[in-house]
Amino acid sequence: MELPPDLPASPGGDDSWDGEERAEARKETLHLEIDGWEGPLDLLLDLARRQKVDLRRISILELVDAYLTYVEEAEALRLELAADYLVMAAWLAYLKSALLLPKEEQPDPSPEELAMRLQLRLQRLGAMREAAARLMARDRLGRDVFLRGAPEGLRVERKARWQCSWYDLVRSYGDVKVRSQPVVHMVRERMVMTLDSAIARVSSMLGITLEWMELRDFLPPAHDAWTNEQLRRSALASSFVAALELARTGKVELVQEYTFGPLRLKALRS
Amino acid sequence: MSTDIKPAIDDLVRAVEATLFAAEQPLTAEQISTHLGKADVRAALEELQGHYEGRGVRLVERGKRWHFETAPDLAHLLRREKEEARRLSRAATEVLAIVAYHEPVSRAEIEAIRGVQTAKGTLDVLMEAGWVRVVGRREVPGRPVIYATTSEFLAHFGLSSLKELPGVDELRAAGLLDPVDDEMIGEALRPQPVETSDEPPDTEYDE
Amino acid sequence: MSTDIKPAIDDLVRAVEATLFAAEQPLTAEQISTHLGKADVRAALEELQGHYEGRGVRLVERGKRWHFETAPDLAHLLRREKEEARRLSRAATEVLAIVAYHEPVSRAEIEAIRGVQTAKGTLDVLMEAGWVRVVGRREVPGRPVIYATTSEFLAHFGLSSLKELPGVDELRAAGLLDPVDDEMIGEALRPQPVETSDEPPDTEYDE
Repeated sequence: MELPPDLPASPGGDDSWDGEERAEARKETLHLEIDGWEGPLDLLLDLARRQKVDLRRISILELVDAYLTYVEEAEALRLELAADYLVMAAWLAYLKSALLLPKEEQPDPSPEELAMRLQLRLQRLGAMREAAARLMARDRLGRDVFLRGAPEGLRVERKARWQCSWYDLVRSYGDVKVRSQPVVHMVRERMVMTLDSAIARVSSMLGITLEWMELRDFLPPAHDAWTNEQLRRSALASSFVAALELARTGKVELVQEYTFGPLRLKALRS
Repeated sequence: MSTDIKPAIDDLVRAVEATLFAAEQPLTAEQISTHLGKADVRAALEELQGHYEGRGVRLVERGKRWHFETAPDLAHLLRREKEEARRLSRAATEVLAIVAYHEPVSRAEIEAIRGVQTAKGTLDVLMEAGWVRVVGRREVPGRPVIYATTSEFLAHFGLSSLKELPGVDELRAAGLLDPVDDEMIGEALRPQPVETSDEPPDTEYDE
Repeated sequence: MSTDIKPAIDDLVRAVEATLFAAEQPLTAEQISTHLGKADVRAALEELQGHYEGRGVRLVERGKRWHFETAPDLAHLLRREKEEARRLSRAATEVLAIVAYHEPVSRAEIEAIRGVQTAKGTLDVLMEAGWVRVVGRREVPGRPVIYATTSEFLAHFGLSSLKELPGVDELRAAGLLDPVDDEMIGEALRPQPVETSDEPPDTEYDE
């Protein structure tokens, strides 16, 4: 049978800034107030201290008996014990019976070792509890010793060391001069085919044929002024808008077989 | 007004004295040095410390930071009642001691030593007081956060370093500060049996 | 730590020293006395004042109230300046250039040349840098302040006089006055304008 020194943590064993008086009250009502303990290890430590010997020399058997008695008393008084106290009681009962067995019949791990580990845990907790008390009793800042009440304070003021290069300076002046020069906007005249003339041209050409015609066929033949590339682009754009406009008003049918494919039109006869 | 003969005090010593007097926080030797244009202030600090020995105010080093404070034997004259009001609970003082003597420690390790779960607020109270802080994570499965004390902790309790913790050498020699082993943590964190008292009281009942 | 022989300091002096050190406000002799159980603190205050004479900290009485303060000759330690290199903003550089090329100039003139309003802080920055200063007032209505550059300005830019600044012709030759190519921007950013598109398309027409 394996039952390790199971010390499940008990919840809510803590509180923050008050506990002193409670510890006092607990000592007086030891046999009644089981809730006051911070878990079974805390109770065990207190019981161990009652043996009034060094924690290294406590009698584990005596300690186990004290704990079991305590738990029994609590049960007799119908106090509700947290489960971890009962788990600890069960384990201690097991430890006691194992310790009482003849050496050769003792289980593994040996009860002596389990007892030693329990003792070490009590010592560790006891040591920390004493250390805490000694720490709290030291001369504490703000209670026993004090810092200067009204320090002037140290301040570091950051001061800029400004940087600017000769080039930045001269370049900036150039920028200012450029910006302040009077600005004259010239709008260059461009040769374009207006939308009106494109509509007139497309509708008149559609009147001649009943066949499908590609949009590009409506452009004026490339000679004289019409060789100008910009003018040709303008004419194409205007003819396209003209074609859309004529389609919208139901005068032509417009077909494009695929994206970016040739755009073809045909007059609609009503 | 003074008529006694005093040795002229070194300018650097005066500067260090004035700087520490004026400072709102304890300062490291490096901070003082930076403030005073990179001067080497070690010797000046020692001279000052010597000068203030036995006076009503003394110069102390706490966790590498220096500050002036009133002499502890004058506590009875200076003690302020209102400061006493805020006392740490037993749980909080215990957790604080465990962190200081074992740092860095994880919460599971603290709980293993105490044998109880530590309420969430307990570590918060210590961190809020500025005495404990998170210093990283332990590189074990679960990567638990680990805690350690701060220089404010040392200053508050008048310790130059953790080596001055009361009884620390004896406790270490007795093996009571050995690292908490996994087995111990395992014991403390074993899942709890379900407690019926945790269930909300039954408020619905028939006549 | 100190090994020198010092006269044992009077307990009352120590108590007064600690009390004044920890006090949050200057205290009258009566307040100190009350705090220390009605002791007569006059002599202690004088002894303390003598002790601190010449140190980095001194004990002073102002309007019957006593307090410690940093020695006045060390006041500069409390407010230390730290220099940081900072690049002049574009606006400040322009204003500086205008002052250099046109000095002395008023703020209104600077704004007229820049074609933009100049923030108050811009001239302040230049004066803080030590490059620009007020040299008088222009004798026109409103008597505006006029600015000019300083010898630090010349030193910073490695000029022996303002005549060494490149003239407008030289700037042009260096390409610093070339107007930004309008046409290039037009080509890059603007859609080809279609003049007729400004007119609403005529949708009604007859064959």
